[in-house]
Amino acid sequence: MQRIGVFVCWCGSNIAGTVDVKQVAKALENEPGVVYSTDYQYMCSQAGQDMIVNAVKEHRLTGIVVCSCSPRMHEQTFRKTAAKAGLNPYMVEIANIREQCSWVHKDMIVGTEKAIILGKAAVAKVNLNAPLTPGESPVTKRALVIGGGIAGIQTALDIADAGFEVDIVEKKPTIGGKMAQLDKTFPTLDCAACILTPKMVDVAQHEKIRVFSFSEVSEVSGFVGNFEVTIKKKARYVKEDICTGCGACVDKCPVKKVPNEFNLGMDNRKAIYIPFAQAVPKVATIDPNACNMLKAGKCGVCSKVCTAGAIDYTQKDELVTEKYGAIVVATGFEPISMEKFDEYAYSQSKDVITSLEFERLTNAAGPTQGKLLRPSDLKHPEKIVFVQCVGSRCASCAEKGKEYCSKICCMYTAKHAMLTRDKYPDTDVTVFYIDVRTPGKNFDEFYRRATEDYGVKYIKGMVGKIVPEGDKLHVQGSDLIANEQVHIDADLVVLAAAIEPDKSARPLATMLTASMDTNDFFTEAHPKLRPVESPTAGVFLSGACQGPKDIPETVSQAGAAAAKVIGLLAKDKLLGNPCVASSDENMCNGCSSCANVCPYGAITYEDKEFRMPDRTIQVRRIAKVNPAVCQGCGCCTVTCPSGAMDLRGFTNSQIMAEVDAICK
Amino acid sequence: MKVTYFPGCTLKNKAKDLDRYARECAEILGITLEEAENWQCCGGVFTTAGDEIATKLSSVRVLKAAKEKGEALVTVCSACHNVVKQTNYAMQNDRSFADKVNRYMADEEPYNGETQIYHYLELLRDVVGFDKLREKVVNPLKGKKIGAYYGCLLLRPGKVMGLDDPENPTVMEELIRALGAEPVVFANRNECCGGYVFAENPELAKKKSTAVLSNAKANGADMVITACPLCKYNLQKSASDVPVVYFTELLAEALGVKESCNE
Amino acid sequence: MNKKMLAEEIIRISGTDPKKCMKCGKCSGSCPAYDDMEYHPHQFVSMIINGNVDPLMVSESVYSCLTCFACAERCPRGVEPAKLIEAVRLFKLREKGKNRMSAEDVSAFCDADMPQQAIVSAFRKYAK
Amino acid sequence: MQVKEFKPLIVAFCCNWCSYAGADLAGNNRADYPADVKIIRLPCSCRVNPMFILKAFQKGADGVILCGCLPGDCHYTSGNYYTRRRMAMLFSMLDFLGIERERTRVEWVSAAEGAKFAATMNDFVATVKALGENKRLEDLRCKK
Repeated sequence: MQRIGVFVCWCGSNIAGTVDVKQVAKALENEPGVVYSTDYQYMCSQAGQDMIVNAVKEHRLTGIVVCSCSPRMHEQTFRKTAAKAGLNPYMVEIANIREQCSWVHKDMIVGTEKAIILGKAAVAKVNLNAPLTPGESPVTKRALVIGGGIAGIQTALDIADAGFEVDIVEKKPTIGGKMAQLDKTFPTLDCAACILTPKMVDVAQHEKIRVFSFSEVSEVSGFVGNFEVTIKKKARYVKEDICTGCGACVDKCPVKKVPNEFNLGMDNRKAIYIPFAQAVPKVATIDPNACNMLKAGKCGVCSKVCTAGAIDYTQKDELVTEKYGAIVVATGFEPISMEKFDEYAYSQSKDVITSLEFERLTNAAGPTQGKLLRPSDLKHPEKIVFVQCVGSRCASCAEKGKEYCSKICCMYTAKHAMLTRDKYPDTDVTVFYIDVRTPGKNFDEFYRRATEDYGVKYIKGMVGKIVPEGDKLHVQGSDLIANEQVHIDADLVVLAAAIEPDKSARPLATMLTASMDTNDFFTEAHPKLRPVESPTAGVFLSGACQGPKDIPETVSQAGAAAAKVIGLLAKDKLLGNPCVASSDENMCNGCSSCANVCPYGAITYEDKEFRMPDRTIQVRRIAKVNPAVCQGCGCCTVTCPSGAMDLRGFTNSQIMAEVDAICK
Repeated sequence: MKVTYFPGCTLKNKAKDLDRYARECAEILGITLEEAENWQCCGGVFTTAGDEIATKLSSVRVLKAAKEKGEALVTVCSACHNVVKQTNYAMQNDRSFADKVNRYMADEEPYNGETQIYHYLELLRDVVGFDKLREKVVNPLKGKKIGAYYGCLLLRPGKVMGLDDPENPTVMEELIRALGAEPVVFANRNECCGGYVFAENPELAKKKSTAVLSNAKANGADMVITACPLCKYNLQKSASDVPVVYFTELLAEALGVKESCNE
Repeated sequence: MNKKMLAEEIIRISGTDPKKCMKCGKCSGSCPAYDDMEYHPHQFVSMIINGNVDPLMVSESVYSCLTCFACAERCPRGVEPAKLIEAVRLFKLREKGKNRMSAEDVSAFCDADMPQQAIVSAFRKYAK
Repeated sequence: MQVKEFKPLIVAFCCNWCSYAGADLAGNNRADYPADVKIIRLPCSCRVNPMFILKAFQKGADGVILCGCLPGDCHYTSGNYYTRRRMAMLFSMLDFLGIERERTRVEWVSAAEGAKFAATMNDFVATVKALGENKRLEDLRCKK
C-alpha cells in the first residue's frame, strides 16, 4: 500500500480564485492511500518544494500528488523535488487543476468538484505507480556518414573537427557526388570544383576521417550509441593503399569504348578508370564488365604498366564490421529517367538533354572541354529551349513524374540560360516555365538578372511536343500570357528533370528502420523542430535524402546534422526515457503484431526456454523491447492480443484506475 | 487458339484489306479469328461522359458474347479497339456506369469487364510473339524503311488502353523489324491525323496529316503503316506523297499470302 | 439553369476535377487544333472553374477539338481538358434541336474513299 | 419535484504532445468549456485501447472523446493513423452493440488549437446532452 501525500497549490489566485483549495485538500484526505493532504500558495516555490520534502520525510510518503498547473509546466520540477526527498521521481503525479480546470471554469462549486475528481484520478494512478529507472547505455564515440556528396563531406568534416572519428561510406569510386559534376553554382556562380575539391582534399587528409569508397552498407544492427554496421567494400581490382593514381594504366588500357558515367554517357572512358582528375581517393578502378582480363583472362596491360604493382585481378568483395554511436544518412538524389516523357523526344534525339547533361557540356572538364556544342553534330547551337518542371509537380501518373516541386530547377535553369547568353551572346535562349520559384537569398535577383541583363526569354507556359526533323527540334508550346501557341525551331533542348532520392535509399531505410515518405525521402523526427533527426534515435539526415535541396541548404543541414551527432557523441552515457513498453514474457505468444506497428523497430524476438509446471522445458518465441530504442508511444500495447505488452508509466491498470476514479 | 473477332463496320466495307489480311495471317500464326455473331457498330467514338449509356451498349454486347464463349476479343481497327477497350475499362472501374448498363441489358448474369481484349498488334506481340512471327516470314521486307503511325486511338488514354507507352510506343516498330524491314521512328507518329474533323474543316485535317507524313519522310520513311481506316483516309488526302498502307498488308506480304488473299 | 449550376453539371458529366489544374499550359502546348480554336484547352479549364461557361456554349471551339486526347495524356495533374470540352459539346448537343449534323449533310463531304467509321464518328461528334 | 439538469460525464483522452497541449492552451486563453469534461493524459492517441472506452461507458460515462495530433503530425510518426483505424473498427462495433456512435468521438487537435479544443468540447458536450444519459452499457454495480 502506498503512503501518498497530496499537495494542492493555490497558484496565488489563479487556482484559488475558482477552486476551493482547502476543500480539495480535505476531500482527497480520505482517498485510499492518502496519509497526508495540504495546500499552499505556491507549491513550485522554494518554500513549497521544501514543504514537500519535509512531508515526505515526516510522513514516510511513497507517492506524491500535486494538484497544480499543467504537468507540461512543472512535472520536471516536482520530480526533482521528489528525488531530493529520496523518492523515485516517477512516483509523482500531477492533477492539472489550473489550465484544465480553474482557468476554463468560472463557477467555484463546479470548479472545486472537478478539481476533486482530477485529484482522485491522480491519487488512483499513484497508487499503482512503480519506481522507474531510466536505462543507461554507453556511447561508441564514432560516427558513420553514408554518402560522400557535399552533404556527407560537410557533415563528416564538422564531426571530425569536433574531435570524433568519422567513416564515410561512398558507393562510387570517389567522393564528391553530384556537386562534382556541376559547372557553376548559383547564385554566385563560383565554379563547383573550386569550392568542392578543397573540401574533398580536407576529407582525404583529416586524421579523424576514413573514406570507404566504392563501398556500400550491407547490414545494420544495434541502436542509438551502439550501432554495428557491416560495410561491403566492392572489389575494384586495384590495391587502394598502393595505387598512386598516376594514371599510366588508364593511358594504356586498350578498352576505350565504355560509356563514361561521370559525363552521363556523353563520352567514353577506359575499362580501368579514375572518374575525374580530383577524385578522392585518387585510385584507379577496374570495371569488371568491360575489362578483357576479368572477362576473358586476356590482356593484363594495366598490371604490366603499373610500377607500384597495385593491380590485383583476384580481389574479392570484402566485408568489414565497424561500431558507431551515430549514423548520418546523406544518400542524396538523382534526376528521374526521361523515358516516360518522350513527348519531349529525349529518346529520339541526342540534342534533347537533361540539365545535368548540360552541366557536363558546359564544364571545362566535360566531354566538350566546356565548349557549348550540341551532342549530335558538335555544332554550336543557336537556339536553345529550356523546359522546366519535367516530371516535377506531376500528379497524374506515379510512374511518370513526382508530385512535389524539385526546388532547384528554377535556379539552375536561370543559371544555365544566363551563362549561355554570357558566353555566347548570339544564342537565342528561351525558357518555358509554369512558375518561377526563387525563394532564397539573392535568388530572385539572380533570376531577374537572367532576363533583364542577359536577355533570356521567359515564356509562361509549357512545351507539349518536340518533333525532331532534320537538324532542328520543332518545339511546340503554349504562351499563356500571349494566349497563343508558340513554335520554335531549336537546335538544343534542355529538360529540367525532376529529382528523386537515390535508389539506394529505400533498402538503407529498411536496414536502419528509419521511416520514409511515399516519395522515398527520409522523414524527419519533426518537420519544423527536429529537421535533421530521423525518428529513429541515433540516425540523422543530411542533404537531399530528406527532400530536394540546393547546395547552401544542404551545407547548412549537413552542419546541423553534425551538431546533433556531436551532441550525442559528447555524452558518455545515454539516459533513456523509462516510460517505455515492456512485454510480459509469460503472456507473450510471439505473434509479431507489436513489431509490425512499432515505428522505431524497437521490438525484436528471441526464443526462450520456459520451465513448465510439469517440469518439461518449452521453447517459445517472445518479444523483447529495446528500452534504448523505444520512445514510449504505446501503440504496441493496444495491438498486443494477449495483453503481454504494457507501457511503463502509463500501464493499462493505471489508465483504467484513472477512468474508474473519474467515472465514480 | 480461337478468339472472338470484332471486325467493325469499316473492315466489312472500305477497309476490306485490313480485314482480309488479318484473318489470313492469323491462321498462319495459329490463331483463328472467329467473327462474333450479330455484332453491331462500336459507335466509332467513345464518349467520355460517364452518363452516356446507350452509345456504349453495342460494345458491351460483343464483350459479353466473348465472355460467354470464354474467349478473348480481338479487334483490328484502332477506333473499334479504342471504344471497346474504354467501355470495358468503364465496366471494370465505374460502378455506377456498370450498374446502369447491367440494369439496362437486364440479362441474368451481369457483365463486369471480365473479357480480355487484344488489339491485333497485341496479339502478335503478347500471344504469338515477334520471335515466332519472324520464323514464319517467307518474304522478308529487306531494305524497306517504314514509319509506324499510331495516331491517337491506339495509345490514348494510356492508362486505359495499356497497349504501349503512349509517348514512346514500340510495338509496330518491333513488328516492322520482325518482318525484315527497318523501322523509322518519327515524333509525329502519335500526333492526331485530324480525325473526324475533316467533315467540317478539311483544311485542318489536311494540315495535321501533312505534318505527320512530312515528319515521317524527313526521318527517312519510304512508307507509313497504320491500323486505322480513318487515319489512312486522312493521310492519303494530305499533301504528302508517302504511301500509307495497313499494317496487315505488310504482314501478309512478308508471310507470303498477299497474292492469295487478293484472289 | 444558372451559371454555377451549368458549370457544375459540366464538371459532373466530364468526370474530371478542373480544380486540380495548376495552370501550366501543357494542354495548350500539346493541342494540335490550337490555332483553329477560339477558346483553347487551358481556357476551357479555367473558364469552367470560374463558372464562365456561356461563351463556351456559343463558341465553335468545341467542334474543333479533335478528341485526340494529347492534352489529357500529357496533363501533369490529371485534369484531362479533353473530357471537359467533350462535356460542353454534349451539353450543347443534348439540347432539343441542337444537332449540328443530319443525314442530309453527309453527301456534302462524302467521297468514294471515305471509311464508314468516319461517318459514324462524325455523327457521334456532331449529333446526339 | 424539481428536475435536475442532466450533467453528462465526459472522459477525454488526450495525447501529451498535441491535444493535451491544446487543452492547456485553451486554459491559457481562458476559453470556456463545460466542467463535465475530464481529461486523461496519454503519450499518444494510439495508447488508447478501445477497452478503455468501453470501460468508461460501463462505469457510467455518457461520452468519450479521443483527441490526437493532426494526421501527419504525430509525435510518434504514425500513431494517430493506428488510432484512426482502431476507432473506425470500434465505431462499427458500437453500431453493432447499439450504442449511439455520437457518444464517442475522435478529434485531431494540435497544440496551437486551444480555441478548437474548447469549441470541440462545447460541441461534444452539447451532443451528449442531447442524447441524454448513457444507459445501455453502464453497469449499475459500478455506480455509487
